[in-house]
Amino acid sequence: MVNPIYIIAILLGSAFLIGLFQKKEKGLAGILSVLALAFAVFVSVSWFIHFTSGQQEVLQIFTGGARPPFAINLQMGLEESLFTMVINVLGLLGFIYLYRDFREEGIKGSVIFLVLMMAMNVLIMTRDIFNIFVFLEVASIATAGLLYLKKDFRSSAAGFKYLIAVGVISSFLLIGIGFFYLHSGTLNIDTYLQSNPTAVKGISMAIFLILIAIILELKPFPANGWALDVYQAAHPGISAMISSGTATASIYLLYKLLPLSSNDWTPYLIAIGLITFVGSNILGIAQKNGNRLLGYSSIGQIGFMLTILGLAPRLGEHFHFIFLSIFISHFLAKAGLFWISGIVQKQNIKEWSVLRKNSLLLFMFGFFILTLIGFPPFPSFYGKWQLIMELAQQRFFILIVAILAGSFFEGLYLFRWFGKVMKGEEEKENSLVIKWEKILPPVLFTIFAVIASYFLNNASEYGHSLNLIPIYFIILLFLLDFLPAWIKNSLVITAMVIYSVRLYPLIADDSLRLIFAGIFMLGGILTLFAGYSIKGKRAGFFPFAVMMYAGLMGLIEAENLFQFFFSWELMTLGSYILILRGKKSLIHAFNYMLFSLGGAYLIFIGIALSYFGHHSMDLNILSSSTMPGWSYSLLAIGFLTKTAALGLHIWLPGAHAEAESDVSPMVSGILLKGGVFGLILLFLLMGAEQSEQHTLLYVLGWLGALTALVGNLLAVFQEDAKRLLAYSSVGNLGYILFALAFMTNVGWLTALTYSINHFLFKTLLFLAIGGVVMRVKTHKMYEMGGLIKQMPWSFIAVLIGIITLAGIPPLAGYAGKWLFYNAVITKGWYFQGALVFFSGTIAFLYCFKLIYSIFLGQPKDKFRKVKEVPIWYIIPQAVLIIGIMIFSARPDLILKPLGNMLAQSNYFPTDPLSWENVTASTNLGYWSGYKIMLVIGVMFVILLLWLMLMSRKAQKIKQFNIVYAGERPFKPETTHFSHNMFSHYYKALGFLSLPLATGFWNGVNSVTHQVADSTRRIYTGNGQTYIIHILIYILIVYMLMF
Amino acid sequence: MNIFLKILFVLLGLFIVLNWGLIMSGIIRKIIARVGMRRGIKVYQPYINLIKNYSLRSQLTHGVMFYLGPVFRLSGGVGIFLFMPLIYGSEYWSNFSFTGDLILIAYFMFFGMLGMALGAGEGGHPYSGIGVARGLAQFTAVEVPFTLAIIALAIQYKTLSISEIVAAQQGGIMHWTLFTNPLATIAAMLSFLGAMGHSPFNVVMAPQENPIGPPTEYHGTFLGVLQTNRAILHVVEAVLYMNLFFGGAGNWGVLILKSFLIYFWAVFVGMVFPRFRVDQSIPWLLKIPLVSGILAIVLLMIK
Amino acid sequence: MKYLGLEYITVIAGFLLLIVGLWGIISQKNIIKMIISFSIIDTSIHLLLVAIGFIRNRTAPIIDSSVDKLKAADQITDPLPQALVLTAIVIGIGITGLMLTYALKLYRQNKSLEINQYKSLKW
Amino acid sequence: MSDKQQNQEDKFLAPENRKHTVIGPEGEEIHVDPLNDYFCQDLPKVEAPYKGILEKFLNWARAESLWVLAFGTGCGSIELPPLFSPRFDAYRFGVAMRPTPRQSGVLIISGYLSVKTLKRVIRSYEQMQNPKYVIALGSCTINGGMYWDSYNTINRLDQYLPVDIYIAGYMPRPESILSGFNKLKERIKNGDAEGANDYAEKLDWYKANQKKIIKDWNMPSYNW
Amino acid sequence: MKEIIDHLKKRFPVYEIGEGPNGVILMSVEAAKLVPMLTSLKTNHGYGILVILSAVDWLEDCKFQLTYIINNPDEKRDLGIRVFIKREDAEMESIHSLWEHAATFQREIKEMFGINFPGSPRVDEPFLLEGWDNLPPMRRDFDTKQYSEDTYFPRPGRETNDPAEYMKQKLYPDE
Repeated sequence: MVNPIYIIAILLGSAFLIGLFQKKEKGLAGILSVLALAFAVFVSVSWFIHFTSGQQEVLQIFTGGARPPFAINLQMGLEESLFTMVINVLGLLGFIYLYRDFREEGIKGSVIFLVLMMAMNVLIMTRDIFNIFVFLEVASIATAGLLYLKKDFRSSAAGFKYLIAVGVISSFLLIGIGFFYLHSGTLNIDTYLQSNPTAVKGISMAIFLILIAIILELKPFPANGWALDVYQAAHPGISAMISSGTATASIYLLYKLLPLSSNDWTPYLIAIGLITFVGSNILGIAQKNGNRLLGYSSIGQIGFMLTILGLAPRLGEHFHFIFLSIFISHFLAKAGLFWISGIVQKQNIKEWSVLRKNSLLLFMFGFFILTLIGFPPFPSFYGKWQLIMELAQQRFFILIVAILAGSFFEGLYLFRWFGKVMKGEEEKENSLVIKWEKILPPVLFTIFAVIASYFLNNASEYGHSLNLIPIYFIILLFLLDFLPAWIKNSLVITAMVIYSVRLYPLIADDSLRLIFAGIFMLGGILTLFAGYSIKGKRAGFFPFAVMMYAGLMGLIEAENLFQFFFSWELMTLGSYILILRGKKSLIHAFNYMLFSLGGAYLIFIGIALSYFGHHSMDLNILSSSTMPGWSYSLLAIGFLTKTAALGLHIWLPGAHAEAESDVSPMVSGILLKGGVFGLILLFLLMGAEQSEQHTLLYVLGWLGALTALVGNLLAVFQEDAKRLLAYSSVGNLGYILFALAFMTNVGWLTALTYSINHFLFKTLLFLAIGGVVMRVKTHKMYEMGGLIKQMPWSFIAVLIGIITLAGIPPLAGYAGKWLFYNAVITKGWYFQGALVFFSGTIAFLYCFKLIYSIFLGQPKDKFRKVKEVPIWYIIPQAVLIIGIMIFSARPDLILKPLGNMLAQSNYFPTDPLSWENVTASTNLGYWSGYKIMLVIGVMFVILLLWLMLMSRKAQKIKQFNIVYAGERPFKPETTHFSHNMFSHYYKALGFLSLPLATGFWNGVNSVTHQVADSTRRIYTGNGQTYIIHILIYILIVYMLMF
Repeated sequence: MNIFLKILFVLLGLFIVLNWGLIMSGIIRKIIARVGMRRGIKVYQPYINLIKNYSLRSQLTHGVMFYLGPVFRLSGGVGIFLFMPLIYGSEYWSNFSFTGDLILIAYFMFFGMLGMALGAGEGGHPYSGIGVARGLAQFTAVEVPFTLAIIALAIQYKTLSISEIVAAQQGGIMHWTLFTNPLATIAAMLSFLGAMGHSPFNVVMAPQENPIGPPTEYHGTFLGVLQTNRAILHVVEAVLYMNLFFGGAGNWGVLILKSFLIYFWAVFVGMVFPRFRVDQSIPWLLKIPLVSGILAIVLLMIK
Repeated sequence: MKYLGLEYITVIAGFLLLIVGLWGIISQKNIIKMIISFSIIDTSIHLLLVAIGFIRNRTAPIIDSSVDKLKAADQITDPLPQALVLTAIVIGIGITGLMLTYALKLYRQNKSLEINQYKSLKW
Repeated sequence: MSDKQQNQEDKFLAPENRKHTVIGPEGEEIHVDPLNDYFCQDLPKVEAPYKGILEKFLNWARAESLWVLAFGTGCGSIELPPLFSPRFDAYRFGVAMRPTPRQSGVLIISGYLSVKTLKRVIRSYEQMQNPKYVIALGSCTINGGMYWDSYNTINRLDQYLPVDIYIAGYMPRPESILSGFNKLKERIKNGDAEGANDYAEKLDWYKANQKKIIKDWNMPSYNW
Repeated sequence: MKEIIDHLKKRFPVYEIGEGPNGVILMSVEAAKLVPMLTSLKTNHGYGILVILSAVDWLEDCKFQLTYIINNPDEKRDLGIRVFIKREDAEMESIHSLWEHAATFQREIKEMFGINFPGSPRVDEPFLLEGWDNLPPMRRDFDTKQYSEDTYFPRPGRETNDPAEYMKQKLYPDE
């Protein structure tokens, strides 16, 4: 093994050597630097391999030929090798990234860079306190020197502020070191620790100064204005070094120095970290500048790591895993993002949409953003999960809330950024100049992150239980993205069929899961069929579609809460990107993500609360939660964000309406059932009929009823066809929630019937309307009209869809209504029930508006030649119609086994529904779908034949041959009665549809932004203010501590 | 029972109901005329109108759905008839009520409405759309008190089967829902006003300002079908209310008398009150009828 | 304590200077004055460090003819703080130099030495 | 159609009825000829009556159920509402008002007809279904009445529509109108009131007369 | 009143000043000066209302007369201003910029007399007549009786009497 001292020697040596070079030898200088850095990487990697392959013995390096008290010693252990390795890899890649910029500057850059790298290596390895001071200063000088190279006066100002601030901080460090020496007589950490630290008096002040100085180097909120300016001003390549490199060194330094203190720093570290995490993430919300935003995020992440450091004693054996996963995510993602920022060279995040020009860069950008936020299967997800669960086990619920709040705010601004990159306004004139050395480092870091994910997944406590096949398939799809869409579509459909076949035996005897699996898989396959109509590559669609379906299937398959949450997040992520693909869906996808994120974190907390006191992650720990009220409520609210209950519904209409034609049915007909499945799972585990959560269920019941009312009422007043359907989904999900809250056999049967029906008709309607919208290229219903002649198939599909939706016999919707009445009366929730039935009748209004405005009335000139929707839309529609017909004629085929399942299992033992052939009956009433269908069918045919006989000679006339008081219609646009069709209804009941929820969330939004915007004004930009912040910070921590 | 015999009785019942519907509307028109000190139409005038409409020589059609609209409408009317038990205790006159209960009828009413709305919609006339929009809007409010009344009945009789509800009301006039549950009856009978579409709830048709509402474009045979349906539907709806609130009927005579009186209630109110706009009728229906429906349920819950 | 020892004077002076320096760095708007204040802080810390290593009645830790090499450990003051001071001075000079370079660059770019003028990066 | 006539039609063609091109959703050009695309171009056919007793029965039914289109063309329309008042009570004769021509069988021309009104009257008449009847009130419809020399009021209605019954008077009282209804019933029962078939048969003649004075017809020949 | 007339006399070439029924002051002015005069009357003298704009066909003089009656609501006084324009290709400056509703009057006059008002809104659209392609019917050289006879199929055998003569004969046959 090469002695690690050579890292320092080589780096420093080459720096000096290069210093001797002339300017024109800069090429040579570059090669020499790369070689030196590569050597450093080699040494640290070899040591890391050495230690990971079982070696435990720590290498002590003695310089100056003397033992520690008399000379400085370095140490190389597992931790040191790991950290030097990541820093050296970062250094090597960072240098390659900066290579061209350095060449322009001559040799200076390389020299300073090598010195910086050397300083960071020493900081990690050294065991001498004064050495720490020296090399911290060296690192600062090198950083300032690198800043100096940029010819921008803002960068110079930032550099000066940085120097002043770091100077003051290091002064305190030096004073601390001085007094440390005065009291302990040594400067060596190990020596001090081996002596009896507690016996030494007066030393606590010295250690306080040392530690607070190191903490200040880590830029705690709010004493961090100087650092933010640096992040913003510096060359992104250098910012990457500061954010990932220097911060890594500093945090390891803190880790190393913490044992010095006899005081318990943990609460202070936790507090400092959390304040930094939450505070700087809140301030990030108001940021528009990309680099500065990354700075805020960086600081937030470091704060998070500080918290974890503070929690180290409590986390025990899990500490290393948690810390590592968070650290590695931050390290890779932040460096990668800064590097991408350097390629983009845009300040305002709005202008980042230029990234879309390069799909690789776009992919990496998304990858890093998601890594930062901690979505599965990215590394930090595992760490966060572990951390929250450990905290829950130790009842640190406040901490959980704070951490998740911080993560939420971080997710907020990162997703907004992501959205703007994906869908923001196109930059015309700018094109991306991409050089190989700029793109190589982020690519490598992406690969590292994938590898890290793999290892962390294996290392995590529950990771091995995950089913990773879909993930591999997603990765495969990413690699195959260059293929034409139809090949990929076939591939995905085949895969889903195979997966369904594989899955079937596993859940065959669980009707509940079987039904939802059927909805997810069958629905998925059907909606994917529509995708055949799209030509070209459809880049980036299929991986995320599969991701969504994988998530949904994961929910079904989940055996423990970790799998469940993993799948939940996967589904959210996939669907978010699918929604984001729509043309105008930027803000809607963002809203969706915010609510989903918030909901997911509530679920997270709920799971954590339930986990308390248990030792396994089994699903059924929910049934024995120690604080059932809290955990069930949180879980329910979390699921309700996905099912868009009243108050949490505002994301849904836009998201569903603006998504692509074949994505709308996916997210509406299918995805929403994910939330329903969550609720069902929760309610099942809550303990069925013996449930003691009466209040919760009662509230949920009312919530469901009100959601149904408001959703349907709002749908009535829509002019946008897809938005109308989306609001209708809100209403229908309200029914389902209401029926679920009954917690009775019939209630659940109702809910399941509704789920099946909603899947059938809403997928059908969204496919049909989506096809129409695709053809006519507008969402506005009043712009369409009279399309029945051009699109008879779509008309039939919509007709069947709305008859089912409205619950008119003989189609399947009536099954739901009938069960509903029985359930309501059995349960005794009469008024809620009446409200729900009222909303059911309101559904007629929008059903009529939908079919009338689009297919009937006056055809418009523009659409005289539109064609019927593609066959690929009609096939799934036909299948769904057949499904509806079968379910209508023989509801017993599905409802009977379901009822039996609900009755025979322990869920709901009383089964009031009995079947006699095809007739269902309860104590209250009876109903025979088959016979009704027969009677109505026969009657209808007879009457039709009769009328046809009577008016067989009828003259066919055209659109303007209508009675018009002796006049003729002016033009189709003014003759089509559609816009604001229900204005009279608005006059009567419009007060129920006031946008209170939107107003509330807008208020929350503006308050948050106001807080963020006014708080960030503490960073006045004046260097002296920053110094004052630092001094006050020290003072406050001191006063709190002593 | 033999299915053919059943069908025979169903057709016979349909015939009786259709004729009674036509005659009833003639009688009602006659009464209205006499109240207005007029001689009024001939009692058999509805028959003449029907014959005339069926015998028009030319017909127009706007398209398939225009054609299907009246079929849907008539299917709706006949369907409700088919699912309705007519005479209490008679297996012959209970039609196909074994296929479904009260809820089936309540929801099957929409079948005809929807078909009519679509047929009128294909006519392409804006007034049709306006009429349908008004009609549907008003109907949502009509349904609320009716739903509450149904729930009240279901609580009271612990069944949703119409036959059983009728059975529970046998044994004297004081057993009628009218007296055992007056509040529910009030709610239902007030919503009946809205369902019948007489003044003050006739803005849907609005014969003066929107020529005749949804059926603006319908004529000849189509109109004949609609009139046939109307004759059947008025009787059948009255029979529904009769079964639910007025003790049902033990024979055809009682059925005819009761259905006439119930239908006359709507006509009577219509004679006295002027027309509501939709935005007035909805709040009205959501005041007294709604409150009495809620009170009916509350009282039952307290018991 | 009969009289104030040199080390105490040094320590007190050091702290006073530290406060003066911090005050200067906060209150002076001129960049050069801020750099001077920083130097004062630097100096104050050097003073403190030297004071820490001072042991009364001993000589400087320079091994020359005036010190018995064998008893050096008992005659000289603690050499380590002094070594630290030397290093710190070097680093301090480095930083001060860099600061002055920055000041020069800022002045060249913006013709101003007021720290208030450099607030374009904020919030 | 001669060139001159063609030119004249073009001159009075309403802007919204001119041929125009719109851009469809896929960017394709769609040529719209409103008269052809919005309106049915077919002409009415003569609908032969049934024979014998059936036709007699149907005619009786038609005669006993006269649905009048509520369309007042001139000052005579003020005489129509009293018809349905208790004093005259036209309902007892099976007469009723309908607001839509589709459902009405009788068109009452109640007074003078300016060219502008005539256009609407013809359109409404054509929208009624066979069989249909026209009753004309007052001297204005017979020979122009006091407007006999006006530049924009027609003189003889029967040149433009097949009139079944003229009721003289200026204006006729409700009693005379009732009597007119009875006369119409007689005509119908006798099978003489075949105005609709007459109109279909002699459509060219009627149309020529109509188009002579109504120059901006702006519709296909027959308004279904 | 006199002041206004004096004032107008000073500024505009008015002539034929006289008094009409109900105390309306009538005066004539050259067509070219009409609009400035109306503007002045409207802005300076409070004649804010255009009561009517009508035309007379002086066939014999080959002239059209346009009469603008304007009203001063404060003084409750009307002022009538006559303008004579030549009959061939008759054209007059539009005053719709002073009074928006003048456009309607002008549209009517355009249709009935054929006097053009360039720039007046919708002046070419039919006002009362649809599809009229003959002489403007209110021109005196348009023979309405002849037109009616040519166009509207007069019923043969119709007798036309002078109402005064006829009634006299019928009621007082002796005299």
